Amino acid sequence: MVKKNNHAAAAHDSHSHAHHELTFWQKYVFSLDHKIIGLQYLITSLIFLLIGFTFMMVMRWSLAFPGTPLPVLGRLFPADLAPNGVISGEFYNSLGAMHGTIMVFLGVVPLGVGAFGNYVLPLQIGAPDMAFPRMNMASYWTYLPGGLLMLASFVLPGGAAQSGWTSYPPLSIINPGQTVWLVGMVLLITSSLMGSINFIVTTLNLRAPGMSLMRMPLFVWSELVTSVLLLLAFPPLEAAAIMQFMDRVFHTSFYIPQGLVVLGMLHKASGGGQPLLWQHLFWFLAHPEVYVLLLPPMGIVMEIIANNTRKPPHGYKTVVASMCGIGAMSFVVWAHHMFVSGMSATLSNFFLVTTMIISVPSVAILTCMVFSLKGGSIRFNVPMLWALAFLPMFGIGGLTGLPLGLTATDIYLHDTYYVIGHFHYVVVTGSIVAMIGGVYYWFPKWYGRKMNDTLGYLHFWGTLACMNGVFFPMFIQGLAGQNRRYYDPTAHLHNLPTQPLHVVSSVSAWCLFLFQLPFIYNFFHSMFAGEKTEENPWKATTLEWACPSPPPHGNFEKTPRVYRGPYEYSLPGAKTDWAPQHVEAV
Amino acid sequence: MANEHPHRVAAAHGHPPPNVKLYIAIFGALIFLTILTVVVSWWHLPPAGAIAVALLIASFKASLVLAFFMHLKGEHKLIIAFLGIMLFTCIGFFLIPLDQHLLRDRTTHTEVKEEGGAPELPQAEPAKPQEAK
Amino acid sequence: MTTNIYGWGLPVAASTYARDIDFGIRLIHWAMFTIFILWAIFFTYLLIRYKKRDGVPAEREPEHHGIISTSLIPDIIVMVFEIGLIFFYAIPVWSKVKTVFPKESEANRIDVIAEQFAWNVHYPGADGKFGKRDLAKIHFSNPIGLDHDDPAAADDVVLANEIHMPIGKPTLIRLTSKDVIHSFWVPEFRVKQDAVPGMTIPVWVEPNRVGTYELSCAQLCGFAHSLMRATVVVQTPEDYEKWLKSVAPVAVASASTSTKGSDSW
Amino acid sequence: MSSPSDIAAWQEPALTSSGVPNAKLGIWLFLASEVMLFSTLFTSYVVLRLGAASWPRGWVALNVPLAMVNTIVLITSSVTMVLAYAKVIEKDLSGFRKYMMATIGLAFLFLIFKSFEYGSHFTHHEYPSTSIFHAVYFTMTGLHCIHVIGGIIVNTGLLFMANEQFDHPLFAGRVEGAGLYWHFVDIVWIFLFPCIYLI
Repeated sequence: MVKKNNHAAAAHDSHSHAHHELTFWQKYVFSLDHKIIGLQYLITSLIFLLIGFTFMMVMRWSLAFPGTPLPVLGRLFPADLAPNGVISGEFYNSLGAMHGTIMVFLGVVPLGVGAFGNYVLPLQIGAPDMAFPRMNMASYWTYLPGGLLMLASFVLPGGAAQSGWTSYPPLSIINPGQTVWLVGMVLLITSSLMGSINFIVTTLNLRAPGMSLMRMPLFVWSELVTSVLLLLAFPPLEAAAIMQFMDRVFHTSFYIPQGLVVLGMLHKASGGGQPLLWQHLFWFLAHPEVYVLLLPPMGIVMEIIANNTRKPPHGYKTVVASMCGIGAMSFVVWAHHMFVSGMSATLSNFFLVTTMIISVPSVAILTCMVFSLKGGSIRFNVPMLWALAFLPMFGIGGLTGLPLGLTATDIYLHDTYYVIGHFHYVVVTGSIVAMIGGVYYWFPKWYGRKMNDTLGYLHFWGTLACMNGVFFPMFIQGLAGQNRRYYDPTAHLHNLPTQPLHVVSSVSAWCLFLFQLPFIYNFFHSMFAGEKTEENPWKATTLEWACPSPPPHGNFEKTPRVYRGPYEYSLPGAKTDWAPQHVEAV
Repeated sequence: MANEHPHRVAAAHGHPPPNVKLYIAIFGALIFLTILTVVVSWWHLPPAGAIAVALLIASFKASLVLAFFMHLKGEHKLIIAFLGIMLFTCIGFFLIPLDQHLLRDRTTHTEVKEEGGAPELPQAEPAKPQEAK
Repeated sequence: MTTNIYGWGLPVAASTYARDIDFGIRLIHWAMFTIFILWAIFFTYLLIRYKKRDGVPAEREPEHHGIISTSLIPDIIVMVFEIGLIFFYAIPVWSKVKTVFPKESEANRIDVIAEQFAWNVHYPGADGKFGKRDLAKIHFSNPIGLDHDDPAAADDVVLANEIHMPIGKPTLIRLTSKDVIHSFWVPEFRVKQDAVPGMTIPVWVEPNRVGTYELSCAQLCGFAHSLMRATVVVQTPEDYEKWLKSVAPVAVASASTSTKGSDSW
Repeated sequence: MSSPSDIAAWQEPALTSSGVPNAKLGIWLFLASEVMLFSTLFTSYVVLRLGAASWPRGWVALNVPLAMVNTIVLITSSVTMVLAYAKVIEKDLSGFRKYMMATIGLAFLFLIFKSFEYGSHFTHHEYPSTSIFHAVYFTMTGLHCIHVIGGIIVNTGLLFMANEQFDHPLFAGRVEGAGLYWHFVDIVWIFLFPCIYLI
């Protein structure tokens, strides 16, 4: 172990010499440093979240006031997308497909894995960098073109994809614009695969001496499980995307059955394919993907709660086991997205049972989070508020999954606004809320400055209220039988009574945007002019606070040695109420 | 293949020790099995039998390559464990064909030239065995 | 009319199994509501009780080393509730709706052929036999390609966007699609089933309330997805017979005219 | 920034926390994802075959003798690859070169045979769009060919790298990793051959 320290120290020396030779491009653009790459991911994914959100704000106009011209912006769109400023069905479908794709693949996953994982994970295990820095850089530089290609599809011939983010064939094979989406997806999948290999190897191989697996912070565990999910779940989608690409470009018929008659014309493909095959392969990825969206935020919440209750969280091992259990189970539940798809009704019963089983570890994690509050000395600072908001909001999201996971009630609720409400409660008020908390929590680490608290409180309360205003009405609409993916809900009689709720949702969504402005200002202002903080402003125990903020290249001046578990707060006999992992005597 | 003697140093650095004689023997076995599987296919067995024999031989060949060329035999248990996790996730790959099999009565094979009329209602017979208690 | 059957809650229930599905939805929502309120009270109590106070340190729990901890207690409650739901509710109701079908001889039979962006409904007519459908014969005047040379097709009725069903008798529907995936969704019947091209999927429903309902497409099927709807008319058996006679093609009329006539009906 | 030498300190196998060198763990993880990729294609093959009205037996539609020769070519290249690795451990540069060149040459031979096969399909107007069988055949073998080309690039890179870095402590690990990948490509073919040609 002494040898190791020498190595790291030597490595660090060579760094400081190399430092001066780096150009701006090497340092900030094509950087190999996990911290810069993490920040690149952070800024890019936050921008993509904003873009995806903007698409939704446009769509919300069409939902609240169907058939009326979109004010101001409507005139800027080309006439074929929005004749007279009224959003057309094609344009609405494009916005919907791209909203889903951007939010999931370009926003939340890169934020949770690429940004937080890249920046925080190596620090928390005491590593000088990721295991494969070049691959790390390649991962970002495949992600960005993939994202830009997706955005560019709006102006490319054929327009953006308009078959939903799920891209069910045969619609996706008939519709224009899908090929660019597929190429973009292959780039994003490649990026994720490179990232996940890197995370797994880093976590398993680059831990500081003394950092056993059961001493790793829960955030690191969540990233490890997430990376395994990405690694094993993405290739099936890649294969499925290749087959869809073949169908579109080489006119094969993997997903096209015989005798398709499209708008009165016999489709030319030879036929013999299975449309349901895509759905199976897509959801084989996309269900583990849900946990990819969810696990890193859960890890972040555990970090923040442990830090701000000043006590070890309840049931560390339960949480670790539950995360692994979720990871394993998530591969055998996918077909609960397909109960009414024409899939075998007998097989549905199998997926019903596995779906109910996977709720067990999720409930266990949520319970551990709540029980962690018991006996604590709770500090209500800005990150803690976001972490606490995660609990009831994710609770609502999880509970409303129950009637969707049950085959019988899913017959009614499938593809209604109830589904939209459910997964937005999980992903937006759950994952995104927790990750914004993570931004406030680790901002001092990234920039050595704190974000403004007053703006933080304003951002928190405004966001929380507006998010509920957007998503809660969807449950009522779903129960009234309103379908998703309609650009004009008023075309159906049964949607009319709940139409006013669309106005509530839309107004809340636009207010939600306004409440993000203080955050954007706060983020960039604090980056340069925020209040300077000490090295460990939250008095936290994990290793990322054992190095300067922001950490220098190579992170630790001396490879830390780990003496205890990650959350030893209020340790009996210690002088302070936190006992850092790397300090031997406290 | 616990042949540790020739290259203990290599093993210590995490590299598996090579064993040339063994590689040649495996090579012979692989060639033999390749020829065998083609010879069996000349008998034109019915699909079920042909699939069973061909997959059995292919799996055996693949395990030879895995165990000896890829040195999975005696490999670090972390790698074995990870491959175990991967195999677990492959369960799903058996469920998708199972679904296709269960749906065989619902799949319509349309003749593009001349459609054979509305297909017979498929569920009349299978509905009963599928009945849940 | 609208005000009677649609509102902020579930729409009116108009099929025999609608009650079963409503029961599940209501039960789960009451359970969810109770769980959430109890949980929220506990959560709020913890936040107030354990707010940071000067001089009061956090209390560490006694160490425990296993995976099993007290946090699994809510899990056990959830598990019991879910097992009950699975075996006493979900599987029986699911089987009733999706796997056990009424006998063909006892049911009123129709074929529904979905296309972008319409629902074509094929009635077998008085002889109870469906005429052959031929892809090559598909034409804008013959959207399902009904083969008029087939004697069984002589009395067949093809309607667009209009389904009639008699009350008190199960209707057995064979669902298919000509182009992309659509979804057969009548909120009042609580039935939903995707129509997949290349597959013929059976759906059954026994209406038990006379009225005019709405069939919507519940699966994204293209730019006019939100305009894809049809009317479902549930009638008494007498009215239904009367209606069937009124749309039945006249025997002497040439087949193509009759189809056309019923189409634009 | 992180020059290879910094990270090299962490790639010494004895120094990684798990005891497995980074590169080796990484390549196995990569192979696991590749297994999932090809498993998906094999699953799709089974699904499509189950759902098809009819499916041609391989020997009717395809050239089995040529594919058998190709199988033997690929297996031989796997052996030469593992022998090249043995030469690295034995520190025999010329032996390494000999076997590595054989591996690359056999891979090219495989591609040449494959292109004859494709060519004869094209002259008979058989394309991926001809039938679902052809779609499966061209997609799966095509994707495999792309992997073969990837292997050729990696192995050629190692052949040139050997001029300067043959004695580098990480070189054996690199050859081992490339070997693992190459054997994986071989295994994929071992399954593709009977599945598409023989049953």
